[in-house]
Amino acid sequence: MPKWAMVIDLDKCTGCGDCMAACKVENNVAIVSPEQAEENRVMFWMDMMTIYEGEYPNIKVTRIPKPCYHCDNPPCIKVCPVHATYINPEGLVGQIYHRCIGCRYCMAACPYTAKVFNWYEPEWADEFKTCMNPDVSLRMKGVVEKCSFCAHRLQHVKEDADAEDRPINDGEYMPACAESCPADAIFFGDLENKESKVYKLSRSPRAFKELEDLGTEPKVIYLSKRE
Amino acid sequence: MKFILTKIFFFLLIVSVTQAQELKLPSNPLDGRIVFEEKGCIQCHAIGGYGGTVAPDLAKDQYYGSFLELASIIWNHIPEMNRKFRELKMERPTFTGKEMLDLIYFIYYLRYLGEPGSVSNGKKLLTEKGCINCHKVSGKGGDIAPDFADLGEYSSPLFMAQAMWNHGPSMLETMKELNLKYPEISGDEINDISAYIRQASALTSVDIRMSPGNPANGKKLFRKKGCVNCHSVGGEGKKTGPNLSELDLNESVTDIAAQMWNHSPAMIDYMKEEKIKYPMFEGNEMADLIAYLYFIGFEDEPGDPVKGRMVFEEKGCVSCHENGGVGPDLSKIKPFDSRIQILQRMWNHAPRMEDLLLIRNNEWPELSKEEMQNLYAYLISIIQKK
Amino acid sequence: MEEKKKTTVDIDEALYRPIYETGKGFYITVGVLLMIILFAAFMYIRQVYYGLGVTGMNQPVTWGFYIVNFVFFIGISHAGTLISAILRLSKAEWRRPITRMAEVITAIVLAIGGLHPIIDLGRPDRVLNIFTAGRLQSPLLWDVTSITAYFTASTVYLYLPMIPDIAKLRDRGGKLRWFYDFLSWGWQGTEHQKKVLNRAINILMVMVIPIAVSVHTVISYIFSMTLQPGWHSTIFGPYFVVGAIFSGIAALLIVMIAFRKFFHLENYLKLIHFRYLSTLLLIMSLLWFYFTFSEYLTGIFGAEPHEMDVILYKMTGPYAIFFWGMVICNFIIPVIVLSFKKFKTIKGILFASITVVIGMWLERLNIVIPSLANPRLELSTGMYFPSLTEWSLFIGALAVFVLGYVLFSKFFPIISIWEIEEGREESIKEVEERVKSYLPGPAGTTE
Amino acid sequence: MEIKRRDFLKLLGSATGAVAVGTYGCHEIIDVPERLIELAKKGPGIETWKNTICGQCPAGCGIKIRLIDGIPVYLKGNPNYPVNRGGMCPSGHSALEVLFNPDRVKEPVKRIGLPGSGKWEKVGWEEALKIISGKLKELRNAGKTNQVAFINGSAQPGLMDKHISQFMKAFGSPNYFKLPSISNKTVPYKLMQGLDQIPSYDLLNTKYILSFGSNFLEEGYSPVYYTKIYSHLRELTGGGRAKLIQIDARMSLTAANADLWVPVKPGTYGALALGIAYVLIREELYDKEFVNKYSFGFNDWVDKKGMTHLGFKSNVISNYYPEQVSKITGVPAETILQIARDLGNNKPAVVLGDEGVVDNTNGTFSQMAVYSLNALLGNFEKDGGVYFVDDPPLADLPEVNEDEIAAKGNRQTPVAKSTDTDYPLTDFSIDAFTNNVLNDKPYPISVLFLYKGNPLFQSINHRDFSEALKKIPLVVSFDPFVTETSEYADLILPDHTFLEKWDEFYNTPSVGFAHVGIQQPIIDPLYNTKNTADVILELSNLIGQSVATALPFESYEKEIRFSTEKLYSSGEGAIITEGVKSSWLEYLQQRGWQIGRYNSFEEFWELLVKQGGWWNPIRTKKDYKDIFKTPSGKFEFYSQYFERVINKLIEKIGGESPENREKVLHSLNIMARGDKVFLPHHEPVPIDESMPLYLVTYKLLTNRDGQASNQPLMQEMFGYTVHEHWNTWAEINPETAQEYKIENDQFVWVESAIGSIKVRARLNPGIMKEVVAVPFGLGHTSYGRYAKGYGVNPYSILKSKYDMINGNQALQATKVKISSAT
Amino acid sequence: MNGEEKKFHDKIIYMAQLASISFIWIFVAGIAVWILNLISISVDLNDAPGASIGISIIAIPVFFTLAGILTYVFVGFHKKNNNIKE
Repeated sequence: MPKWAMVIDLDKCTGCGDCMAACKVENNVAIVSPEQAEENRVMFWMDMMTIYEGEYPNIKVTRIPKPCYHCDNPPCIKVCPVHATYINPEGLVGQIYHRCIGCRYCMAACPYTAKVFNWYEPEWADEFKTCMNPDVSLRMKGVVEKCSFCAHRLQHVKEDADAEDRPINDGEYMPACAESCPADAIFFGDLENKESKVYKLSRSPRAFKELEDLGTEPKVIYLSKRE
Repeated sequence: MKFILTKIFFFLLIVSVTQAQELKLPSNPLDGRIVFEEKGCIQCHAIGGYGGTVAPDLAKDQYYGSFLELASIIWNHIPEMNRKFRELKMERPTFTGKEMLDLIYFIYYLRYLGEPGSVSNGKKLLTEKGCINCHKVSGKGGDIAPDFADLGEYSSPLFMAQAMWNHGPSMLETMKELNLKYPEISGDEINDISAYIRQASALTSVDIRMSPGNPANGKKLFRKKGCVNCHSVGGEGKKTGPNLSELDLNESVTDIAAQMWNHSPAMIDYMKEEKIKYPMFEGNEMADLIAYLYFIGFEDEPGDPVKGRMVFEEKGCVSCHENGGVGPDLSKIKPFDSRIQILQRMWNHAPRMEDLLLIRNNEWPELSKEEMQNLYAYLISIIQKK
Repeated sequence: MEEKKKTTVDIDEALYRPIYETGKGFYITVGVLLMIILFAAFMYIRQVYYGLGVTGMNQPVTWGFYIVNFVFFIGISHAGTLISAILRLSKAEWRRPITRMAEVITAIVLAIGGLHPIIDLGRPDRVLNIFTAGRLQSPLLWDVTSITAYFTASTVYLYLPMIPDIAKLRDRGGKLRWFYDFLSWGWQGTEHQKKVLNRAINILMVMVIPIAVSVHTVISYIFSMTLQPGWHSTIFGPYFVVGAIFSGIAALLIVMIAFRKFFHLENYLKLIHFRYLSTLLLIMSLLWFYFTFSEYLTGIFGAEPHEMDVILYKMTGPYAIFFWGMVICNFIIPVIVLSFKKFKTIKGILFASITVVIGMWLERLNIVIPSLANPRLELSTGMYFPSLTEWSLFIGALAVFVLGYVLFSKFFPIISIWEIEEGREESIKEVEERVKSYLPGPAGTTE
Repeated sequence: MEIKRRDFLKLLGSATGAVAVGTYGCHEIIDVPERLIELAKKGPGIETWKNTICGQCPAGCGIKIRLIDGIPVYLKGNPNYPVNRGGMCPSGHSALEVLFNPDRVKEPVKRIGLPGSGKWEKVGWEEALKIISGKLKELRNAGKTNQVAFINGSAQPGLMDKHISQFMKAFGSPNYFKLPSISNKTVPYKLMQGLDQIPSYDLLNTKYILSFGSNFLEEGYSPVYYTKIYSHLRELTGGGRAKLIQIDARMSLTAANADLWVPVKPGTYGALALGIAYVLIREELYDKEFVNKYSFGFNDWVDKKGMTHLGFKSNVISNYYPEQVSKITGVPAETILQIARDLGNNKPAVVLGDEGVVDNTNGTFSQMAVYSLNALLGNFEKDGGVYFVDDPPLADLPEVNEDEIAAKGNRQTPVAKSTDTDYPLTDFSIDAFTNNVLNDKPYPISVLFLYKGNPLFQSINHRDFSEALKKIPLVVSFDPFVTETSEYADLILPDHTFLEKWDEFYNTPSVGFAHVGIQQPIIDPLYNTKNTADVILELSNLIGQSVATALPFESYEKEIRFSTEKLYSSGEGAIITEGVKSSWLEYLQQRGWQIGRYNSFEEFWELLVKQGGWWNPIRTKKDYKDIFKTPSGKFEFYSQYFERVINKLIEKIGGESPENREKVLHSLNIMARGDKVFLPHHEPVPIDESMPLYLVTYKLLTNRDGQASNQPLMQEMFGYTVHEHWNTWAEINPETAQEYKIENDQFVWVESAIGSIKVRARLNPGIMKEVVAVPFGLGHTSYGRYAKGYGVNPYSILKSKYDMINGNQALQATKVKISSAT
Repeated sequence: MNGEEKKFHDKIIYMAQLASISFIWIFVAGIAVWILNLISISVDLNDAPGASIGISIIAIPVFFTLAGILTYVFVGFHKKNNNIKE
């Protein structure tokens, strides 16, 4: 059984924000109104953290793209009262929007603040509704949503692979962010496959995970010589 | 009590100050080799072909002059050296006083070690100089003196020089009997001859070599062997023989040995007249003595503090090192423990000084030997004033 | 049979009066409360219609007033059952006039508190999902279970001791006879019935104390089961229980003083009751301080960076005013007021109790929000400003509580009449015997 | 209803299932577009991919559009397109929001109210074209063809540029201008090297990149191209990795990724560059061979008349020693020394200069100073150096047979050229244009065409430019949206958005190889719009005569075909396909082979359209004589060309005399005198000393030219780095903020001599203490529901200052003060 | 209120009381069934069933005890009542 994981090379990442945009377009993530945005209710499945270090003028800036970390031991699924968030055998942590009751316990429990909530009904201009990605269901008000590692793409890839009776190739299943990263800083693949790029990079001495000591075992691994 | 303590303090201070005037003779100048390698000098400067090619080879039979002359050479090429350091991404070494001293001794000492001799020339020389008339080499030659082939121990030039010195009186006698001309030889010739003998000798396995001389020990020998009774060095000693300070003895060991050889007939005669015992050398003594003689040239002549002040002003030192300039006020710095510190401190502060000069569009102040001497005298005077 | 009852009742006529006499004040109070509640209901319906966006919650601060109030109300609920059960169990005779009041607080406030998580839901229409697809592993469902159990137990515990009084009301006749008839469960006051009732109450007393303690522990689990700094703490269980009892006593005192004033119960609720209870309050205040101190001491001593972020946010950051307000309200004021006899008047006690209730609410606020507002990762700290919706639902909840109390006192005596009677008739003798039994007997007797 | 885990997985995971869930899930709550429901009912749609070129910015990245049943739903980078190689930038991803934007102009309209009133009346295409062609014919008959002006707001070189230029030439007007004018920025290269082109830098082979204000990861000509290169550089970990040093007033995205950020005062980049040159010269780190053999004016030199002229070296040595430079720039002397030494000791090293350097009144000289460092390092035509890319072998449009009227019109001075002595080296100065239009100098403008861009919003002198627009009797805009500028238009003939139209682009400036990108319609036009190129063809046909013959094409698509025919016949390069690597291509080409086999042009064309482009990565190194087109045939530290220009200007106002020279230099804002004028030097920026802080405006990847403001995604992401959405903010150093008692997140007034704006303050240690930085992009007063009224436009408080030599807007020459606004 | 009516009234009241007692049982049983259902789901999904079972071990007996006490009281009251009447 594959174990899907993401490696983000922070040395290569410039922080251009394309992953954020790609994700929003691919996953039909709603754009909240400006007033809502002002109240910290924007929805980015892929967010960007900025860290400033040092004293002027010797400032170092690190920008860290932050998707859902798809922990192997996810604190969010432990607390969900209705099985609305789950981890599947391939390690993807999913969210079932039509089952979620909106208690936001998973958001409170997530140490990475990776989840977002539909505070209002998502709205689009009629024209924009035309170009929604049909592979991804639209969310409704009052439910929690988050990065799915573009799980719908996995389905397509699986179908293709099944049809051709072959295993999934390394790099065949790519979330939107990894696919379009201009810096080629995001890698995606199967951690169980020792040949995969992701496996090799995860063994790099530069590899680290956010808040590793919490024991959540995130499957998003960062590479950086800094830190 | 307090009075005594202050007295002791002042005594110590005076001792240290006077000590700063003179450099102690090294007991093993080759210690500097370690510094030379560890600090990475060897990566650019080769010694006789061993080492980097970026900078000049230090052992190509060059003479680097007295201490302050060496200091001036090093000082003047600091900017260029720094540039190379940056270009080659090397770390610029800094030195402690001890390291700097070792290094300087080492560089100075290099010439003493001499150059390898030429075998063919040696063979020719043996004939030319007439040695072959008495000594036998590879079965040819006279029978009067010992066969060189049995004397493998002469393979080292210095050992040979020592042996020659030691058998000088007896040889001189024999030669007078046979009415032979005393052969004058040069240092290179000793090298060549010993190289030839080494090759021709049957006993190549008994390859006896001498260790490079210990100048400090040499100084003791100079007194012990009685040289001081005739020769003076730096005003010390009798003036019967030549003043050794006035001779140019900054030559390789064999050159000095050759000079000794050449003047030995006159000396032997004089000694006979005055009934002085002819000094014999054994072991490493000859090497040590010659090393001492070699190091006589290391001392500088004293400079003129007044001219030094002029150098201090002309070269622009005054703009930074006085009246609250960027650099430290030199009249307030810690006095030198030893003379080497002038070079050590100048070396170590050079990059900062280089940067500041560059930033302010100033040139690097180059100092000639005389300027260096005078400057040194001036610095000592202002530092001692305190 | 009826006549016999009537004669004995007259002494405690003051306790029946509120049930049979309805003044203008009652209607005005109920009217005002209903309006508040209606407005709150309107705001809630609006929230359901538009979504949780109408509240002030936002992305890092995903929980706000609703969860704060949930914890707060459940905490208040400890007033009752726990206190009355402990007092009953320890046969403290002075308990007789106050147990019912305490129990009523529990029942009403528990119902209100229990509703708060549902108010907080983004999709209340899907609340039944917890029945079809619930996860008992989630601390939230532990809450559901334990609150249901506690609510059931405390309602039963309120109801059983009320049966004799309901029978009295039934026997007095008048309005709603069928209602009292139904509720009195055929109580005739026979010895057997008394025995059965006492036995049942005794079993309940024993049961209800662990349930009450566990409920608040479980509430604390909502927080301490997560990994969040400021929440992930083992001390939270007892800390919450202590806080709950603390706020419960304060709430009880407020209610007692209110009823004493409005129902003129000075004869029943004497200064001695307040003295005893306020001493208990003082002890709880000290205990609370001890727990708070330990909680923050461990945090500060360990100085884990994320933990420190939260602590600094509370102590020196935007929440400093709430944090230090909490310390003043919960510790400094009650200790000063309750330690000196001079201040320990009814007014003083009322003041201290009100500050304690406010302080405990601030404590809940201090627990819930700063931890959420300080994400561990390098994101900006959040801030939370409750909207009108949250304020009106908060006030609505308080109004429901007052209304519930007013209505209860309209239908049932607020002081347990039969227990007072029992006290008068039997206790003096019983206590004398009991006290004798505590004391060492004549030499040589062994038992 | 027992749902087991595996069941939900199926529901969530499967594509068809997801659609079902999606529609199920939201059916009850929101009304899903009918079309989507239909689609969902039909089951999975038919997925197709089409390649085209992104039109969000002039970078020209290749994109792949995913279409489901013919409706575009997603787009990603074209992995084979050489510029971006599958990479994208955020604004590229919101391209569909352009296509489906609800605020598009859906048919040609005529303004009936005052400008800005938003009152428009429908007008058919025919009628609109009749109005325009009528007016054009009238002008032509009157021999006033020069009264027509055309402003093209796209900086991307492509066929459209040639197309318009062909039309204007045939019509007989010299007034064709491009607004973000590349030619303005090439002036320094023209002066020193004689080439009118933006250079490319071989960053991949370099070891040390010294970037003067060049925010190439964010504001560069192609950020994605540079991001790819940057990430490649980072891959080479360890000693071999190139170092990036960013010199900038604020911590831009590039600076954030640099190994070292060196804050410098705005307007002093040139001085810093010369300070570095000083160290290179003093430390003898420059390329002596190149400087001695192939440069002019390095040492003092004697001209034919026997006069000694100042050389670059003496000028630098005596005036730009680090202590002095440090005073000017605020950069510590030690830092200057260190950078210079690293630069000289890490060869090959390359020096870039842009944005901060050129966007100031002294931009030309600063850029010359920066560029002279490349000469000192001998970087031309070297691995890891500077080079210029050849144009691709595209067919030129047929030679224009100017008739008499046209020839006469073309001889007139362009209206955007100053009639005075200012702006001697520019094709288009918006300042000169505005002034000349307002003063009818040298002649009035009767018709103005506006294509792409939004000059009013993007330029700094809003008031005068809008007055000028008002003055022109007929303004025709081709905007697909109503922008601030097209508010003033009399007619809007909506263009297709770039996903609906044909176009051809080539050679994005500074990208290091020749390439051609084909933009093709991926969906039929949604509304009654027309490709402007086709409209121009129609217009030329309507005007007839020689104008019609100059553009003998049925449609623009045919024209593109025509131009690519030479691409096919030249046999150079290759259509981008998988696996075409430059090394392989070179291998083949060296042996006389061509990659790809096409039996006919038709086949070539089909593949070209399908793949989206063509490129030629091979470039033979050129001789120095081919790249130095200067009077001396060498790289000129001392610009003889500039000397000639100045002398010409002096001639123009009455011949050589000290007064006239003084007058010319004064009008060009040059403070230096003597030989220094023609040497790279630091020209102090005339700033308002009464104000304490510099205002620096900068552009963000999400909205590089303010044109993405009508896309909600980009509005939301606008300040993603600081979590600021739909809003403008001001970056302030915490120490400065403390001085002015300003706290993070509070509102402040940023006030210049021109006006003031209210923005939220964001304290940021990554900015100079003397600087306030406000991002450009928001603050629209028009441009649709998503743009209007959000944020502020910092350009509105910029002083109307220009680089008087090349006409570039001086975006960093304004000083401001800040005060709390709460 | 005559005897007949009173008897009828008492009967109704008694039935209502019985109903309420049964309701308590239904409620309690419902909770038990619900909890068991959740346990079965968690066992099915292998989603930490231990925790669920732990909770249920405490929760179910508590509810049953409560219901038991109520029934005990009710039954206790009525038993003696009947005796007196007879």
